[in-house]
Amino acid sequence: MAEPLLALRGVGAGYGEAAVLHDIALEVAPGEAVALLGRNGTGKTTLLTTILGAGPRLRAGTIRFAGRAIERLPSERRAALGLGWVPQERNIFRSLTVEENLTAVARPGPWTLARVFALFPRLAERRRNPGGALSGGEQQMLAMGRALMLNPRLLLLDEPTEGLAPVIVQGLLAAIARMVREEGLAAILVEQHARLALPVTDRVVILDRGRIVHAGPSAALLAAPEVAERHLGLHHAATPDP
Amino acid sequence: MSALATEGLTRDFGGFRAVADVSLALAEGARHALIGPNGAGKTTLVNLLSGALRPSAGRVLLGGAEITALPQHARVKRGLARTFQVNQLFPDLTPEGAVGLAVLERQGLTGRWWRPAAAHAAEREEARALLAGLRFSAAEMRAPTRSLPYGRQRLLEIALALALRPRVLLLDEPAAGVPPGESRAVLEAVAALPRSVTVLLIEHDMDLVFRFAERITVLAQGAVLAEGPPAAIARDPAVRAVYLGGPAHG
Amino acid sequence: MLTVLLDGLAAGMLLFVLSVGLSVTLGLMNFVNLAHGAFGMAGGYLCVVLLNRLGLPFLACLLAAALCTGLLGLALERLLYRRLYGRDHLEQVLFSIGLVFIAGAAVDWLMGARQQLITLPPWLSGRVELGGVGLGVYRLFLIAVCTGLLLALHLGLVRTRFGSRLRAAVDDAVVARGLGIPVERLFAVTFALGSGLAGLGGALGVEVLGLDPTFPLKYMVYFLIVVAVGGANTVIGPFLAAILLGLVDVAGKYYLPQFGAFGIYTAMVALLILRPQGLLARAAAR
Amino acid sequence: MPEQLPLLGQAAIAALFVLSLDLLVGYAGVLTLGHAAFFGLGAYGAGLLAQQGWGEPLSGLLAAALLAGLLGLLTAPLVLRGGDLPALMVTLGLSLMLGEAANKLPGLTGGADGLLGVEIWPVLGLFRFDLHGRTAFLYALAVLFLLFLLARRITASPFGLALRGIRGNARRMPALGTPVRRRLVAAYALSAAYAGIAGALLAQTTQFVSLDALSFQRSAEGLLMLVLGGLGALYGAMLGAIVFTLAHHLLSEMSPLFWQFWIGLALVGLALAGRGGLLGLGAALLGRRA
Amino acid sequence: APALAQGRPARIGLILPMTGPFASTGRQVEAAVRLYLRQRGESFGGRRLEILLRDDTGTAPEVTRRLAQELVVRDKVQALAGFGLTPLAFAAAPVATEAKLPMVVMAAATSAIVQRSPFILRTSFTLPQVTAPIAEWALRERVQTAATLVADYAPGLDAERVFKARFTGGGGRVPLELRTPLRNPDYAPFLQRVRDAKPEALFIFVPSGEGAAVMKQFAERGLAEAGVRLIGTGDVVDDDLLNDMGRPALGAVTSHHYSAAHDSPENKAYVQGFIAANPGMRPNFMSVGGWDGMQLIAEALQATGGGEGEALLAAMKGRSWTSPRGPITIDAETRDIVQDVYIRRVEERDGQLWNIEFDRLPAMRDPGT
Ligand SMILES: Nc1ncnc2c1ncn2[C@@H]1O[C@H](COP(=O)(O)OP(=O)(O)OP(=O)(O)O)[C@@H](O)[C@H]1O
Ligand SMILES: Nc1ncnc2c1ncn2[C@@H]1O[C@H](COP(=O)(O)OP(=O)(O)OP(=O)(O)O)[C@@H](O)[C@H]1O
Ligand SMILES: [Mg+2]
Ligand SMILES: [Mg+2]
Repeated sequence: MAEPLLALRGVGAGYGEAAVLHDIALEVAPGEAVALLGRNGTGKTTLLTTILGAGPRLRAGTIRFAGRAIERLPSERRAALGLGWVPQERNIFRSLTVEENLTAVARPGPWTLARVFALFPRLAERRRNPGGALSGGEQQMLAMGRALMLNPRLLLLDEPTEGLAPVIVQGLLAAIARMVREEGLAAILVEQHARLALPVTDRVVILDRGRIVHAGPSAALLAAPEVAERHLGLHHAATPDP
Repeated sequence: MSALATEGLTRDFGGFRAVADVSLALAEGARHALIGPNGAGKTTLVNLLSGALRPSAGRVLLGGAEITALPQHARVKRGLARTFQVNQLFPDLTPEGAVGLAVLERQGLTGRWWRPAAAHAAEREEARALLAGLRFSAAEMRAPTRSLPYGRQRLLEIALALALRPRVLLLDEPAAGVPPGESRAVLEAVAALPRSVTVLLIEHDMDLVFRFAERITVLAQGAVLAEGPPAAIARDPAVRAVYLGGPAHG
Repeated sequence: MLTVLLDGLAAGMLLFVLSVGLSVTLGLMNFVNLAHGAFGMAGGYLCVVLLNRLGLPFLACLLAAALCTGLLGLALERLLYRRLYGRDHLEQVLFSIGLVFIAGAAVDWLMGARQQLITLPPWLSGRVELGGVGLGVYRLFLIAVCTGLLLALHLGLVRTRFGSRLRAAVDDAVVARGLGIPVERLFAVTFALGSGLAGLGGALGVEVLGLDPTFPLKYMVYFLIVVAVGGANTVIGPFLAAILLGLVDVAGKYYLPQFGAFGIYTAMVALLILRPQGLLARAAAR
Repeated sequence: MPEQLPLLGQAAIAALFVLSLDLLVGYAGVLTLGHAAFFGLGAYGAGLLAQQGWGEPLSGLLAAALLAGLLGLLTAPLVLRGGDLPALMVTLGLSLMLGEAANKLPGLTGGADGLLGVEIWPVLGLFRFDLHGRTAFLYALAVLFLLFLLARRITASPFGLALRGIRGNARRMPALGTPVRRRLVAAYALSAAYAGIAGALLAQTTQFVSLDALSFQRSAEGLLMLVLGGLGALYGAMLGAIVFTLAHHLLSEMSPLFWQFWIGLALVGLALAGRGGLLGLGAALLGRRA
Repeated sequence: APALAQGRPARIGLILPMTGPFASTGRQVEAAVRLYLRQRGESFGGRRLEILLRDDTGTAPEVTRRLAQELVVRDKVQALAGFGLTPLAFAAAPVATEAKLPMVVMAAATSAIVQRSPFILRTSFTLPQVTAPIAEWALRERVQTAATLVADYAPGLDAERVFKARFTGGGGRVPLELRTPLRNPDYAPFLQRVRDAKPEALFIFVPSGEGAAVMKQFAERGLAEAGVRLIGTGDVVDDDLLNDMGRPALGAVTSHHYSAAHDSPENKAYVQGFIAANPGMRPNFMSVGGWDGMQLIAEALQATGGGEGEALLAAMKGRSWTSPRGPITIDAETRDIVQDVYIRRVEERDGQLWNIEFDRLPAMRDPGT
């Protein structure tokens, strides 16, 4: 089997003295989408930022990406190797306009300004607005578009649908599924709503208190709501909409 | 008489009209939802209602009295509280301290210079009880806010507003970032507030909206697109086209 | 009347040249570098030594002053400054004031406490008559240099991808790095640029302002005024601010000399109260 | 130690001045580069009062506090309009204007020569200001101590908590119903009154006032001492003032020409080493040992 | 108790601005003080002179006062000396009075200083003393209108007042009086005013160090071509900086009590010694204040056999000697200096610029206010 795009082995990480992640092993193949689920505060965001090297301190383990050990690289080098990131709190560059937010991070590839604007027409309308004066949902779109402008091989998506209107969510998830299927993009998708994440991903990983407690095909979890219930808590059923 | 009403409320940013001639009325005790596409002007409207922004035109009435010219803090004193779509918290204070501050403020004590805040035991106790009701653990109540996970911070955002015991409560996407189980519980708690409290909810999670709201207003491009009971809104083709998409909800 | 106008313009230009380095470090990088004047002083002393002791041509001295202080800035950035990015502004104040003290004492030890003076080459001294209005050649030279700098910086720094990447890095360094922006390199280059500009300003200023070890403290207030009134994220703003303040100052001294320095202070306070975010900032949303 | 009393007296005055800055900068989060305006106003107020024949020290302090507090009330709205940088520069501008005004009114202030003929009566009618600086020291120390207690009380009150809230997130506070501006104006006036008292103490203990009391250097040095000690803890303010004053004194005695070098080195080192100034550094060291 | 004092060193507390904007004043005075001890020996009247140097940074009166207090109380000095600026001297005056110690003002130049304490003596100069002669010289040169431009602080105002009084008293007219802020001095607009007013002469007083900037602007504005003559007190053409001012300074006529070019054997030795000990510096008018201050203290110690306090003070009053600047006396009554004041012109000699003296007003006192 070909080498996975991303491989974590025995990864432990945390902030200062506090350990948040323990002994994480995770692989993502090229063109594969993985859903990352878990209760509040179990370390989903920490896992993504550990992969990126942006924030938490790596305490143990190795991270390989695109055939290289990256755990010692500064995060901008990791990004340059093909990681695209949508941070949970969006972190739009406030003093840059919408367009500058996109062009500032751009790298050559299929995703261009025009294509991002086609995906999110609302952004095109507000292209000269300062990033700090966008609505919450517009910021979310911009964060997504910004990650795409890096033309990454692996997208790290931290709750990218939060605050988006339902039509947009449907469109975005469809677009992610399409990118994965048709353009060979890989993705790790953190979501609060399992019912949104599972249909568009191949595999699912559930974290609890910093450990992986479940890993398997998304379709299987979709079919076994009681498993999801056990790990994600009451009312968190993976049942699709009525 | 409406608990909160607007007349021809309008707000421009430069040449861009974010809120256009919105007239809205919330009945006393209403459980009202405000939905609409991203950038429709919902948050801007909340900012106008709460006094964080001044309208370019139009009026805001609270319990029949005009408050258009009142500053933000004075509106709070009259019973109008809000939460923020993007957390506005005190990173260095603990949840207990922050909610305690809100309680002290509600009682009009933050102008007092002499008696130590720590000596106001009743207020502190009230803060703890409120947080415990939102399932904060004792340890979480005493940790600096900055170290809490995002989901908890979202809850604290609501706790701060609840501590003000408002008569009208404006919630701007309170469930975003909170897992479905908890957000449902939170909204049930909000819905269970006494009927003297009027609630306006902004939310993109249609499950929550249709479960919670008795009446829904849809905003699009700054203007009211539709208003009515949930069932009617869910069927409205215009709303489906610009906002709901997909199969019908409700 | 016209002379006062031109003098004001020239004074403003000098103010701009002296401060533009700070609008790069403070305005663009958001680092409260009160040691800006120390780099200016370094440039000034370099210019004096090269000109008076080694007899190099004036333009070469200017260039050397800018280059050397730029390199000095780069070295200090790599060694010290970068440890203070993202820290509290007040800690940056503590740090950079410390540097000013060190620099002042070091220069005093090397060069003494006395005023340093230079003699301009003949082609830059004296005055010319333009349509009945006399103006010093050096002031015209300042106006020219300054206009060039302004255009170069505006087109080459602020309105480019370099500029937006820099502002992105300042807005949120962690996220900028996570999105592939080489924040450290960007900051190092920019800081070197800011220091180099300070050095150039210092060298250009010797002739008009003189130079002694108190230079960084003596003019700190003026640098800060220009950047504060001008606003962040632009060089046009500080430019306009400098010109405006130069005009007010000169006109005040000419027409109302009995009011001393009130003019410039009043102008600053009034401008800041009317436009707290800087001359060019759109009125804050309210 | 008794030979060092003049120095210690001035350290106590500096501590009071920095305490006033801490109330404003450390608690309310309002930056200022012009606090010397209040210090100087207090100094000239108390000085003029004494020069005009009323040399009673305690009432002089009170008058200075009122005068400076009033100026604080009047100027606060101008200062509180913008963000950090505008606040810094507006305060600076106002203090420079006041300094210039004092310079331009030699009839009242003595101009650049300073205010002469300041005669202060014995403290409480009992203790004359002596050459050894004993009375001056004890007097300044007592005032500092009382005002420190008061400041501690105020910062622990709901008002103090509200200030911390404003400093933490000024956008949230109005949504909690806090009249942010009114609180900040009160804090500003309070801090101004404190600074005025510090200035009056200086005028009374040196029986002389000069333009230096209003100078930018004084504002900047105060801020430096505050950051050196550590913000928002009152102790830090006093620690910073005392350490800076003593270090300045010792270094400049050992090396009158190049003491600035050593001070600069210490400042740079401290800024690089620690978060939270001396207080933070001390806490970190203690914490490591524990 | 001279017997007790015998043998113990006599300590002198020297308070000067060694850093800050007036540091060069402090450096000049200190250099002269050290030179004096090196050239004249360290023991006088059986006591070794010990100098305790303190930096007052030139701006903070309370620091000066505290330093004076400490020197008196802790270090038990026999005299205070130095004092670069008027307000700082004022602040220290009560300390001298209370401690009954001589206070030798070596630099500050406002008239009123010696009146602040019966223990103050001055070895520098007063601004009125050196200003009056240039006003009179200008009248003799048939200058009828003169503008004034002075730095806006006490010495500047002294100079302005005296010049105007003398000049108008002698029939001249002062059509324009300008005061420049001490900070932020861009002289261009002021000089433009002068140019537009077209007086026959411009009287200038600015603190030493600022002179060059004025000279340059004076030349750049073409005031000389417009027929304005530059006159002033010697501060403008500070000997230490004169060489670097270059051509614009040539021809400036000033009045002052000291020129490094003063033609006397005492001065030759002084200048040589000074330059040898302080390469790159040339002694200026501040330095002679330091030199003569030491002479005053040394002679008084010698005369009293190592006396202290009021005895020492008494021995200082009325003393006369030949200084590098020429003959001087410390008036017994006023404790102020009486000295010759010279009219000088900047000229080039051997590739260097000097203030060449060409006229002399003997035994000038402070003309008072
Ligand atoms: N900057 C930080 N400093 C200290 N602790 C932190 C920090 N950020 C997160 N933590 C802690 O790390 C743990 C994991 O947080 P993380 O944000 O990764 O969780 P999450 O699964 O993304 O939660 P959520 O669903 O709320 O986004 C939490 O206990 C949190 O308190
Ligand atoms: N200060 C401002 N300056 C310029 N435009 C602004 C400003 N604030 C908001 N806008 C614009 O106004 C529009 C409405 O914003 P608002 O935040 O009210 O939308 P919203 O309905 O809350 O959207 P969302 O559901 O995404 O939160 C947006 O297009 C936004 O870009
Ligand atoms: Mg998360
Ligand atoms: Mg919104």
